[in-house]
Amino acid sequence: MALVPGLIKGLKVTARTMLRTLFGDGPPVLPAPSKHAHTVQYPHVKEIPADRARGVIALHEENCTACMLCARECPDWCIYIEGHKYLAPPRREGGKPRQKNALDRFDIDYSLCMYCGICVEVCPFEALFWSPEYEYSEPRIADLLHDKERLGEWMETVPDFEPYEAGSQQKVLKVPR
Amino acid sequence: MTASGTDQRQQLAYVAAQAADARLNVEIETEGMTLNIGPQHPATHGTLRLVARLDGEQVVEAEPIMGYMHRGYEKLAEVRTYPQITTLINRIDWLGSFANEVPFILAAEKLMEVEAPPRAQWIRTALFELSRIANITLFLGDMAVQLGAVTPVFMAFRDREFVLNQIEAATGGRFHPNFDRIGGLKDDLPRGWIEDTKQAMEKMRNFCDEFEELVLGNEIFQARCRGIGIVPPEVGLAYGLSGANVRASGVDWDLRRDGQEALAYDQIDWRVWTHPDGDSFARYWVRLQETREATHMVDQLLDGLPPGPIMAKVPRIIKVPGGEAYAATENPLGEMGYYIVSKGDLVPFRVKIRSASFSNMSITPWLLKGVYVPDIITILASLYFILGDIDR
Amino acid sequence: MIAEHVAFGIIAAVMVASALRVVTTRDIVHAALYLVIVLAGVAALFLLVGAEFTGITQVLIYIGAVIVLFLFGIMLTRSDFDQDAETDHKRKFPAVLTALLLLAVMIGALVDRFEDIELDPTPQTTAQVSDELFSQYIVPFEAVSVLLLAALIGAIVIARREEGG
Amino acid sequence: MTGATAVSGLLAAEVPYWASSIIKLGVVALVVPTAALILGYVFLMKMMSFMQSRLGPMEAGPYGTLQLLADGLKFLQKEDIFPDKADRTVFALAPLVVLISTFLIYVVIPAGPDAVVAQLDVGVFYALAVSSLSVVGILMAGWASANKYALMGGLRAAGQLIAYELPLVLAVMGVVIQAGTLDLQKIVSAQATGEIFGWGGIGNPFILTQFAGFFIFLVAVQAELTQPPFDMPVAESEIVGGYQVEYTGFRFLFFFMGEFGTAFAFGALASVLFLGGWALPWGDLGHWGFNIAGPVIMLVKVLAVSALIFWFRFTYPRLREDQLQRLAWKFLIPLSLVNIVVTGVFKVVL
Amino acid sequence: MGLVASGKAPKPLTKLLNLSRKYSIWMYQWGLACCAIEMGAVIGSPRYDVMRLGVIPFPASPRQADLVVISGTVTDKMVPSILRLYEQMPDPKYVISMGSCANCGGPYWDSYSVTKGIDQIIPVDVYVPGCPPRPEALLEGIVLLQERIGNEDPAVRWKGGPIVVD
Amino acid sequence: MSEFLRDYLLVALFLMLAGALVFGMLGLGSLLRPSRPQPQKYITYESGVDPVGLGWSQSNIRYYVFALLFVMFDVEAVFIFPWATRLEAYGTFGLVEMAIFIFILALGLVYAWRKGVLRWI
Amino acid sequence: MSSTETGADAEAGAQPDRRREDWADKMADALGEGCLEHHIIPGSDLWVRVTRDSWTGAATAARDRLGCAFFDWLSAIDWLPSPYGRDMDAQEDNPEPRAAGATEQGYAGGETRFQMVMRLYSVTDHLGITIKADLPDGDLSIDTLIPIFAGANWHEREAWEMFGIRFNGHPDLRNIYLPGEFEGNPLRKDFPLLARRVKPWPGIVDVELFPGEEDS
Amino acid sequence: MLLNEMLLLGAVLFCIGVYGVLARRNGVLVLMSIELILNAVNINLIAFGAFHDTVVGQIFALFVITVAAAEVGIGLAIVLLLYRNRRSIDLDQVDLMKG
Repeated sequence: MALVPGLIKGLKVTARTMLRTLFGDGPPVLPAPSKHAHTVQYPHVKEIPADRARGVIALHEENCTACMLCARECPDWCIYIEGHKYLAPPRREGGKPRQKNALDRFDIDYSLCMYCGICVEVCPFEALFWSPEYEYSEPRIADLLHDKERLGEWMETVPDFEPYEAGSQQKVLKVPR
Repeated sequence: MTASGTDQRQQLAYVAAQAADARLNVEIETEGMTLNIGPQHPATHGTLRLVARLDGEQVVEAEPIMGYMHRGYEKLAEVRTYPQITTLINRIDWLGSFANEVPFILAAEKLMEVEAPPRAQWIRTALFELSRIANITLFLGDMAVQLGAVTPVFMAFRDREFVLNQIEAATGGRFHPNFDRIGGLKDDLPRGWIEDTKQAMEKMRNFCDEFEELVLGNEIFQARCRGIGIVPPEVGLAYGLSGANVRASGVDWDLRRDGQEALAYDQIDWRVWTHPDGDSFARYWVRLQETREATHMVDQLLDGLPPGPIMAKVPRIIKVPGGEAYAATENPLGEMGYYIVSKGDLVPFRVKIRSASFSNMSITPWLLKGVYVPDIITILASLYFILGDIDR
Repeated sequence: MIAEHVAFGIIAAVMVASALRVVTTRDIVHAALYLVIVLAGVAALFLLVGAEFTGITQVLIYIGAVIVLFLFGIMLTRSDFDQDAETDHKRKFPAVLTALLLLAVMIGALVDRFEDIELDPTPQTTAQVSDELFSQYIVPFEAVSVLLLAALIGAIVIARREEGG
Repeated sequence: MTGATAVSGLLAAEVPYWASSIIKLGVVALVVPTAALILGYVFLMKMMSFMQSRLGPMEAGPYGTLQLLADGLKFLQKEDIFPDKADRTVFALAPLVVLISTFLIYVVIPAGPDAVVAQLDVGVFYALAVSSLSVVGILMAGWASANKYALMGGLRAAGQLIAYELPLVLAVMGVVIQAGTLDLQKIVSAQATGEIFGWGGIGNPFILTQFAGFFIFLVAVQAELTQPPFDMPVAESEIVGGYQVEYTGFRFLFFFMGEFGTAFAFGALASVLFLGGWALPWGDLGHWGFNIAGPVIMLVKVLAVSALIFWFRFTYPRLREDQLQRLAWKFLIPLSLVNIVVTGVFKVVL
Repeated sequence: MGLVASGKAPKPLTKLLNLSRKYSIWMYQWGLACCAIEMGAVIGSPRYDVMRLGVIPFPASPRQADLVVISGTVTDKMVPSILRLYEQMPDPKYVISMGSCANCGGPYWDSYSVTKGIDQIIPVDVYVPGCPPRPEALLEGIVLLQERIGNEDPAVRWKGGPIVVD
Repeated sequence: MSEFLRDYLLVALFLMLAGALVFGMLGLGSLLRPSRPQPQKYITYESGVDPVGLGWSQSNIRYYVFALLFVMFDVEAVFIFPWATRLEAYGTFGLVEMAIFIFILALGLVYAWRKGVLRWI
Repeated sequence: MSSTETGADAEAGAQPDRRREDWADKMADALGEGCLEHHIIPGSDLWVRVTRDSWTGAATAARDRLGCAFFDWLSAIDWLPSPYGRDMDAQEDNPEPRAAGATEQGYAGGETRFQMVMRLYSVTDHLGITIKADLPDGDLSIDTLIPIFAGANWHEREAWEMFGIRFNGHPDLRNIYLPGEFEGNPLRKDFPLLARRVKPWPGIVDVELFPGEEDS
Repeated sequence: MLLNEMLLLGAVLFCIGVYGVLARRNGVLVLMSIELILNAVNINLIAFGAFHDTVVGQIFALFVITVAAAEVGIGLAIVLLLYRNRRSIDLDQVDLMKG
């Protein structure tokens, strides 16, 4: 039976992987698997996801005008907005008081959200941003409904937009802070 | 959280499904032993159910029962706008996420008579191939684990992460990029991405070499796969098999080369792999070669990436003019196509989704007749299906 | 010596009880498992009188092989989960009668002939067995191989008949 | 030296039978679960993980050393389920039979000149006989679960175990011919004092002269443990664990313990039969020190053999039922028969 | 019988039991949809390697499982199976609902064939948001579950109650 | 009690030890574990659907044939063991004896092989 | 790798598509009266509408005369305008059904509400053809394609389940996706999505005009 | 233990076996009863061997075990054949004389 060559090659591959995990690529010194393994030991070490990663949606409340665009475009109907109008003091001295919208409620139901990013994209006022944060599991499903305070807190974790690859004609935008 | 009105319907559906189950069980009750594989079974990649009537260890008749993952895509597409559909259909073949979007966007572009700028086309093609790699890598590991080898699947997951990292860095989603837009792409590539991707491709080539030694060259693996589940080319085509499944039967047909869609495949140098045997081993072999080929393709695509805009002129609110169009691409699983009927609204009038796995799996009753129980696993694994792609 | 007697008593009691269950239980798999106990008891008895090699052989052949054969046979022939319906009472009575009669005769003969002779459990080594076997009993030993061959061929011929029919 | 003499005196002292029995019982009662733990941790958890470039358990105890203890304690708290259709008595007794088979092997395995539970004249024969008991347990489990997967798994397992029992037995025969005894202690000393074609520098570990036997033994052990590439009977991807499918809680853990305990026992058997056991070829075998060094030497050898077994396990896909039967009947058994004859010829001629 | 169930178990003992359950969670691989692949990554990818936390993905049968991660879309056709498999698991058992589909129906909230949330059928201990949640998010859910198991009162759990944290 | 029987008494004790371990652990477990009967808990597991048909059926005759072969060769092995221990004493004569014995049984294996019984399926 | 077909098609974009016209002619030739209409988008696609009776004939002809050995897919279209108004396109919350408007069919015409669509493909010529057939409203049935393309089996079961179209001669016309007791044919336009009608749409709130208009 | 104890035990087992052969109709059970009988014989052989202090008892017991193994092999094969032909292993139903 010509059983030998392929079987031994397989053994070689697994043994090589084990040695690499134990000793790394260098000469065998002390075994240090936690250094050489591919593992990121999650609760102790945390990897930072890519800047564009869609982890959670942050709300920059000052920019929101309660225009409802995001709520309308959301495929899951998981954004709930309530607002009211009020008269803001005039921008210039002696001008007319401006009519503005105040945000009473801005909830995103993360138990329903499909993380498509349409709301962020359609927002014309740069009020919604993606943050790569992902740690918000809850034992109660109701807690997955984030209100506007909670959404606002995510704002701190929003990374700056990255520059583009050569040959691009896109403009790099700025995150309002 | 959801409307409480659905609760009652829930109950009804529950009872109904149980009754259906029971009835089905009576229907297929026969003298021999009936073996249920699934709906929850490690071999079925999720929720396929296979009812096999056995004589000893031999299968007399096997019937796949699906629908355990049926989500009603074609209906949901009729009530969603085009951008909303783009993000929804990511989830049809959940492994080849970006690849799902492309044929839909292409079909919509056909109707709107716009074409994406070259840079967008090249990036599209590169991401398409990346998702192919991410997808097939898992197949390569998974088939090995179905055949009992535990290690390959870990290696597959390990190296797949490099590709997913790149997909995420570009699109923001590991699985569901929602990156393709009618007329172009959502965004351009971030700086440094090309370099990183090339490194990842190097790793993937390494991975392919490793798998050739660990799995493909293994005599036990060959003994399990060779001559098992042979698909003759004409039978395969009549059942609508596509992709690597027919290429493994010697049909030299690849929509990337032979299709007429606006992607950059005709501007790079690559080859279509075929294998004359048509058995499970051939399918594995072809997919492994295609993975390696795809890494070379990505390298070329990134090298030759033309500068320029990534979005054609498209109105902000998309209304697709009336008409019908079908666009299909060579997805990791096979031909995936969308037949869009539009009446000029915000939403399509009808979307027919031609998913590869549905047709690929329809051959199983034919293929499983007379095989032995352990070979069921080999054949199912080698046909490579994704439940979402079958049930939609 | 007391210990051996106690051990014998326990083993014998268990064996007789299990043997009775073998022939009376309705579930045939249970019968096979009771048979395991009887066979193990026999092996223990062999060890008790110093027949070491045969005792272990008893375990290897009977429990490790013959019982497996029985279990396969049962699993190949049982057609449903229900217990075997042995409703035929009319044969039980004569059977019991025969068995008891036989027992009475044998007990009579044994008690009559053999008195309380203490058995000396001198262990008999494998080497002794081997020497005896390969000198005195070499012909039966070779005959055994022919017997096994014949049984093997016979069983294969029988089992394979009408294969696929 | 006084300490050493004290120890030697202690070891040489005539311990009353009952006391030594209790000690031995206690030691083995500890050894079997510990062996299962060690093998489970070192190989199943760590070696497998390293082969897959990951770490394995890390959180339970330092480097996850307490993982399996946690598992054990957790399984104690799991509900005990008897399926409705199961044959309760048989279902409950099946793990016991498997575990008995495991425990009984340990009786004859020597770890030092006196560190053995019972030195039987038929040692290796006995070990093989009791190891075949587990087939009955597995068939019981498969049958009593009243579950298709379990029954298929049970039948497959039984078919496989008996098919590989033979090469196992026949492979040992070469060693027995060379050593001229069934007694494991004497086999150890035969290796320590033996010579290879007149050269006695390292004794005669039978792996050198009985390499074919060792190879067959290893393959057969792999199959007896139902490990890949011979794990068709418990194939997760088709019959979901085979005969164990309906077992919950500690009953399941008994199978697990049986599997790993047997792996350890077979590893020990392999090192006794082929690697020279607890002895080193350069020492005085009767020296009391071997009672302390012996177990350590044994442990090293057992771990080496197990590493080999588990290395195969984590590398190979599984053979199909027909292929593994073919391997046993058409390759291993004829090979081992030839091995017996060849060894016999050498023994008689030399 | 039932020392723990009666609630009379001494505190250190329950603490120890909690610890053992916390670090030994055998996870039934219940892949349903997209999330199944991310769950697969958690199990299979050396980068995440859930075995570190003591979550062992060995059992193929629910009989040996402690934890089931409902990862993905639950359809009405699937519901009876899920319920049955859940009930076939021996107590004490834990459920993590992974991803929007399992939490609430997610992208298919308006579909005619999708169940709107697994919590209508079986009790859920931890909800992990995401579509699909990245593997770290599931890890976070598992860590959260472990924390809660470590502090729970077994007597309540033994009677089928929810996790009660002291 | 003789040394010989003492050894086997130990074997018996080990047998009981296994039993004690099993029952002890299960007894300990019964103090700790919950018991919560649910209607579906006791249904046979079959990938989550109703168990179809009977729990088992006639299996392949092959199992039997292989078990039979096994029994025959097991018996053979039993005879080889004593021979192997004493081969030195028997010399060529013993070797020839056993060669004949093995040869005759190997005929059985060859017969089975030729008849195609060794093809599992 | 550049293929000649793609190049030719790119050129053919502007001109009449000779190869597809040739195919259409062949179909008309093979089916005669059965072939009703055809529609060609040059360089893109070909539609042929046949009568219900020539449905299997069209499949055979496409396979044998055009070389379409590859069975791509089969489905149906319900041409009824959605009676559920604009709530179906998720722009307004309007659960009231509206009166059905006039039906209008797509390429290659049509007369009835339900239309069968099938797509076949030639892996040697790399061309596809879409074949349509009308189904009369009173009798939603058509001959099965299984004898010609074995792969039609599941597609026909799907169409049966989704539209309620009966396939004469189909051996196993059962639900393929949904539980057996499911009522209705989901892909018919008059099948409502309940959840969508029950849940209040969060997109209606009277706050402001479209932003950006306030300053002007 | 005493010689006659052993012999008595053998006699009891023998009779139980005889009862099984006579009373049971299930072919496999009949074979099992025959095993009981053969084991009873073995007990006697071993007992007498020990009594006479010779290993011949063991050797004959070995031969009996061998014969028993062969007998079970053939017997079960016949039972299997009966089962295949008649779907039953009830020996009453397969009375060859009745045809």
